[in-house]
Amino acid sequence: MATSSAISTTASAAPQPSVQSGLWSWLTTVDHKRIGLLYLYTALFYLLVGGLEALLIRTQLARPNLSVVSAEMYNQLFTMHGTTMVFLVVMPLSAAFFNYLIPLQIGARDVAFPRLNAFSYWVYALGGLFITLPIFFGLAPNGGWFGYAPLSGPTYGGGYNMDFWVLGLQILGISSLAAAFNFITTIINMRAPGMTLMRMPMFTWMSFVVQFLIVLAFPVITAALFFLQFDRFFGTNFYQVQAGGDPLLWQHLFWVFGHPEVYILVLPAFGLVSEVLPTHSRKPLFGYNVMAFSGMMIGFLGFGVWAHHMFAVGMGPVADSIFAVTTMLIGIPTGVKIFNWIATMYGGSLRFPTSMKFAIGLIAMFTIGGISGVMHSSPPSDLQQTDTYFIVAHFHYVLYGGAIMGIFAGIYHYFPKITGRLMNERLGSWHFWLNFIGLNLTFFPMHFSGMLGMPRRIYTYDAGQGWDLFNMISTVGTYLLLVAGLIFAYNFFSSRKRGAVAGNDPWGGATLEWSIPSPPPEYNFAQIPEVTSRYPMWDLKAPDRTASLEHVHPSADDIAAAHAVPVHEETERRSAKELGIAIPFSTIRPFMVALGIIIMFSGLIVLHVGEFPLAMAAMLGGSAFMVGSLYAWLTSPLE
Amino acid sequence: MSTDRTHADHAHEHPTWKQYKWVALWLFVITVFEVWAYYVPAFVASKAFVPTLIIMSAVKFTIVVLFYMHLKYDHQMFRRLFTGPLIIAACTLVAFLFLFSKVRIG
Amino acid sequence: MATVAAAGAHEAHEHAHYTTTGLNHRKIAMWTFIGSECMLFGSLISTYLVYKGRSVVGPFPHEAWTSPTGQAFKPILNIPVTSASTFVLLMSSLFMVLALAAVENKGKPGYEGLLGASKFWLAATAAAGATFLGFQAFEFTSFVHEGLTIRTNLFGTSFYTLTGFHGTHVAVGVLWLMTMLFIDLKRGLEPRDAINVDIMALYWHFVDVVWIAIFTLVYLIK
Amino acid sequence: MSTSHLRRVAPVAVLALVLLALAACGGDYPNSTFSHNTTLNDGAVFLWDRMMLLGTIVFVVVEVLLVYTMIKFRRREGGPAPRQTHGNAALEITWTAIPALILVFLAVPTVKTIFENQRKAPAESLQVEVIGHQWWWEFRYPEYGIVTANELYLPIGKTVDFSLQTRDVLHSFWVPQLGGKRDLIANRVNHIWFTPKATMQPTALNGACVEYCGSSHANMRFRTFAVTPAEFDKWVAHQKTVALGSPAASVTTADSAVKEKPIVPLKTASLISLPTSAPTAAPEAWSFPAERMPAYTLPSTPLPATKFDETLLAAGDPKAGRELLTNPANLGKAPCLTCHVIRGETNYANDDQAKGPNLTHIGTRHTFAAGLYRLDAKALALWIKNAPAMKPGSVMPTFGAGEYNAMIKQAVPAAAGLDDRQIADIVAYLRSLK
Ligand code: HEA
Ligand code: HEA
Ligand code: HEC
Ligand code: CUA
Ligand SMILES: [Cu+2]
Repeated sequence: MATSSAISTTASAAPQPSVQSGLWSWLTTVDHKRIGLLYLYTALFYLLVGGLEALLIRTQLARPNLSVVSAEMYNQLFTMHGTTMVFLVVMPLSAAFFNYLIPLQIGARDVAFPRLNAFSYWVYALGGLFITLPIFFGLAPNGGWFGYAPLSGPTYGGGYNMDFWVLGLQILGISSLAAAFNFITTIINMRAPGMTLMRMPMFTWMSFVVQFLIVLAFPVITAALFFLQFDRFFGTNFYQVQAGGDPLLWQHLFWVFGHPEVYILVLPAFGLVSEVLPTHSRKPLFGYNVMAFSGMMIGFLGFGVWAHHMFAVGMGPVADSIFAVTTMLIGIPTGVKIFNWIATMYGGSLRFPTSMKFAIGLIAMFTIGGISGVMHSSPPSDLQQTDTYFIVAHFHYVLYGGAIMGIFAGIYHYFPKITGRLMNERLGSWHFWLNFIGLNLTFFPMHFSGMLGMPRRIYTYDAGQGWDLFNMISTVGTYLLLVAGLIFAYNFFSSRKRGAVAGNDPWGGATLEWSIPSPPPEYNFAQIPEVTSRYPMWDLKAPDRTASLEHVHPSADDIAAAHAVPVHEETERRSAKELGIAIPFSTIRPFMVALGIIIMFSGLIVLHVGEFPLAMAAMLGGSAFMVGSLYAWLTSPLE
Repeated sequence: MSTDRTHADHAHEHPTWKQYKWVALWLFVITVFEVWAYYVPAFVASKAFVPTLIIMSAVKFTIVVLFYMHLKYDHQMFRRLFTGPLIIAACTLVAFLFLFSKVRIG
Repeated sequence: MATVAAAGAHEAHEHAHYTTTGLNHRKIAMWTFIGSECMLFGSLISTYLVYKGRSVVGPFPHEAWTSPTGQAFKPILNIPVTSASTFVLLMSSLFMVLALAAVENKGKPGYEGLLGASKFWLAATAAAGATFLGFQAFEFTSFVHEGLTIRTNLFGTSFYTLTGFHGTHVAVGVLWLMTMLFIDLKRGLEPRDAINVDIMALYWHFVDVVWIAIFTLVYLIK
Repeated sequence: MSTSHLRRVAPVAVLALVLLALAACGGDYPNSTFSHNTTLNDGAVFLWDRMMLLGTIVFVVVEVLLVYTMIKFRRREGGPAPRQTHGNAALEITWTAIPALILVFLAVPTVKTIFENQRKAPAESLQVEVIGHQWWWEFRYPEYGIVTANELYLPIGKTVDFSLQTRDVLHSFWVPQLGGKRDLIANRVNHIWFTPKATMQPTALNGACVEYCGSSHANMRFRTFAVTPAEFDKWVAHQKTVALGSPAASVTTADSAVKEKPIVPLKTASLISLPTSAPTAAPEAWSFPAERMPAYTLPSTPLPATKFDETLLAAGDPKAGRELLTNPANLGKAPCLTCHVIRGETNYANDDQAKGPNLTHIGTRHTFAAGLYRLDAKALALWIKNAPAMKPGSVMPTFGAGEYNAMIKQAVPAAAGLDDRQIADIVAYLRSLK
């Protein structure tokens, strides 16, 4: 088979079924790999949901003056589509990889706070239901994923729709923040001996940057949402225009969060691609230091550009100019990444399994989205673009062509590690090409319809405006994307059972996760490895190739302290008990704390319905349940 | 094991009662001065009022962080984890004041 | 988010494990959390300042106001009382460092007497925190009596929210302190527990420095 | 195998994109943002062209490099292991510096244009107040005391200074052919100004609300008529008058009858004072001639299934309609003038208080309901019968007897509603308001 690597030698037996199974084991697991899988499955499910929402949107817009869905339903659909894709699909898909990969890549047996990790997942899973289910009752949020006040406030956004949004995002924020503290600690403190920061795999690096973005951006939306929540539930005046409230306060707070958020969405994908490209080029990542640094720069600059979403609000020429220039600057570190990726491939020995196709697809497609992003950064011109389909084209090229393509690259690349089996390459190829064509068919025409005057967030448009053709093509493209998605789903599920057995290292990867069996044993590493370079597996398997690259041994002290052993390939699979490795106990408590939080928040909705006693019961009961479970959690031993 | 080692690593560097005392005294004195300033109309009216107060509270902020939170003596990782966000937060705050300064209320 | 902090704070995987930096997991998480809190309070304080002077109706923080119906309102903020509560909170930070020193140095020479009395200092810190909360409760109730609620105007809205968030943080801190005191009373805190007190102290001091900023920006600057 | 895939697909894809691009350049695009009708838009198009050029260069460089690399360096079985490199400072500095340089060429004209566009409007410009409502547009010409809705008249060659406000949520004002947009923000007054170039041909253009504002955001459109100065003057002279259909003698204002205060006091919006006496000689009614309306400005929104006995329309009696609207005895059935102003009639609200569009010269307009429907008898009749059925969420209530009002989930009781004949009369009256 064209894709199996020449250097993959260890032919291991078919993956053993996980010892633990059954619903209860999933509810109580604190194993970062199983939590990663939970994230993966849940987020893929929501990808289908968000995709179907998009499908309805596109069907409604296929031709002028259609009424496939009502105006009100359309507004709920696009709000939920945006919210779902951002908070329930791309962030959790990234989280799936954070969970699964970071400990493996840094040579750790788990994350720093395994139970907090389970908690993050359960808050996400339950919060996702909280915000998604209302659509079946026509009560889904309808104020846009940006929830601009005062439309999202009590005066103009009455009803329960936006209640679910405000509370839902608040809940999801808890999940992301908890996970971010966890991963920052994990990356700082649980790296294997010798794994210095500048030896970390690039995916871990980008994840590290992303965690800081989360830690700094989410509190801002938390505050903004608290204001909105207080306005809606307690009658405060933050965004109440009658009392002098300023709608721009919401906008600024939202985008101070919102812009870093888009890098939260794309940097993990960049990280994944930075793993895939070197592997299949058989060359180290070009300009590792600069790649790490540009990631940090993107993150840092990302906090100084938020008002480029607000050029139409009339901030005055000075502010417009400042934000225009800072926005343009972000193109520079991003460009560095693009060129370094190409340089990684240049002179390499390229092969093109599906993951590589998606990775290259990301470079090609993200560049288009990036360039249109730079086009928005010029305010006089952006005033013709903003809130039109040109913007929709931009962000789908960066989100679908960037984040989603990168994540697909990651899924194909790591599927054998996760399941022990390879995905079908033929179907993968079909998936890629349909996806690639569908993506361009769907989103490229939006550049035209946008510049030809079609506004965003409209459920209908009149005939004769010159937009019909472009909308039709977009809609056709979307159906192609659905077909591609279904092929992927089939491939995914069937390969899990019937795919070719992968072995430890099917691709010839350079990093630690390829040294252990697939799927990895629950303890990950039988012995914590000692790392001497960025490419430990290449050092081990193809030392002649990496001979010219940097190798410095870490201090003997550290290694002694950790009883580390040089990196080697682990071919045996034993139980943690046999090896004497302490494994954290499974526990239901993180789930219960998460449940308590959801009940507590639901109380607020009940309050809005006007059932005061029931609301109080839910809120107090929920908090009591949460505090009780938390206490039980904190007082029980970890392992 | 590492907990103990961590702890041992920097425990001897912790500030002592002598410093704690001085820090407390400074906090007290500055606070008294701040409140006193509030009651001097001429000072309140002067251009120096706001900057002076902000500087004084920044000094208080800094000495608590450096000594009570022993950031001055601790691992530099902590300093980075704190100052980075602090700077971003401060810049954002200043940007907000700038962006909202020219309000035109209808 | 308090939940997150608490959850993170009591769970560790580090005992008897190698850590890369030799630092404590939870302490790293706490500093990260504090960094995150900078952004939260930054947003709250920004909002207060942005809305300063933009209320459509009174009462106002520093100016008297007469409503269209002729009702007269005094300036709301009570500087003497708040100065006192500020002082109490500042002193609680001193008690906190002394509590930490007492736990860290338990049994060492020089720490036999009051300086080694961790229970006393923990109790004092908690008491000071509770006193601060008492002051705040007094402040809030008297403001409500004077005609300022969280719904009255932008000032009321942003003021109560900002100081309320801070007060909630203090309340969480007091609970944490009391839990620690309870443990101390039950089994006595040893130097090896110092890390736990240290982490709690970081939180406590941070809540204190936030108040330092609030006191100046909200109460003193007119 | 995969590269051959690529070789096969890439040209097709490129060809498709090129064709699409050609389609976009060649066709008839009434809302194109690439027009040169104002200097405001000249700036935007200039920047666009520059970005297009630079962007295309970057795009081509990246994609060509990428494709070249993919083809040149694909793996050959048995080939030597590639040379291992881990970076090259000179190269990396190059591809940091060149984009930086490119951006300078973008940033400089950008900043220049920003400051140019955001100067203060010349003092002698025509003032137009744009007031956004969920989901329609109010336009006021304070110099002339004109209040109108959903149809904006601009004199070619004269600078227009728009001041933008909203009565409720955020909206955004946009005429793609005339230049960039500006948001309408509560508690703020925003400005945008431009000059339709003297070389422009008189025409009608589409405009739209481009800030999401709730259920009928998609239905918040408007028409802009760029007319010659002479035509504009004619239009103004006529619009200043009370409607020809209404007897000027009965002009009163009934401000005192309205207790309710507007929720958001629009402090700067001009309160149009109503004329107290009839103009002696009413000027000729002028509005943009219907036959000159380009097709794209004529809405084709399908009418709802609401039943209406159309034979009644031809027989509609304007006098009876007027009686329904203006006789206080009918206020319960046809409370139109509590929400609408018809200058010259007894109004129960002034222009600042009215919830609906000013109907004074509704008979001269071409479209209604924010550009959603052509203003013909049938559409108007259906509208009065059941407006929310024609425009989701519309604030205009359902009046037709027995009609189900989807917004409040109730049917209008037969006795309280208007029957088809009455509606036909009202329509006739409204259409007479030239
Ligand atoms: C993954 C998400 C993602 C990413 C990575 C980006 C990246 C960028 N975005 Fe985008 N953006 C969004 C998601 C994203 N965006 C979303 C969701 C919205 C809409 C929100 C809403 O309203 O709902 C939005 C909206 C948006 C706007 C507001 C438009 C408007 O509403 O009017 C602007 C304005 O400046 C902008 C700019 C940019 C820029 C300059 C980049 C840059 O980071 C791009 C940098 C990349 C490149 C430039 C390409 C590679 C570089 C080279 C090959 C080097 C050479 C290049 C040059 C010299 C130009 N984006
Ligand atoms: C990551 C983010 C993301 C992604 C991936 C997408 C994907 C898509 N988006 Fe969207 N979109 C947004 C983020 C995203 N979007 C945001 C933020 C907005 C703004 C919302 C707002 O204005 O408030 C928006 C708005 C938006 C609009 C504008 C609506 C409007 O303004 O009125 C449109 C219109 O065409 C659209 C279309 C699409 C389409 C056709 C896809 C397609 O690519 C979807 C294709 C996917 C599928 C068809 C599913 C495929 C199925 C699978 C992969 C199977 C899953 C596998 C298993 C179960 C194992 N999106
Ligand atoms: C509760 C207030 C209210 C009442 C009462 C009311 N209207 Fe309206 N009317 C509106 C609003 C609001 C609109 C704008 C709706 C839109 O376009 O979304 C409107 C729009 C209209 C329009 C279209 C105007 C235009 O230029 O787009 C006509 C005609 C009209 N109303 C006629 C009537 C008649 C006739 C009556 C009485 C039988 C009436 N209205 C009663 C609120 C009201
Ligand atoms: Cu008004 Cu959209
Ligand atoms: Cu952005």
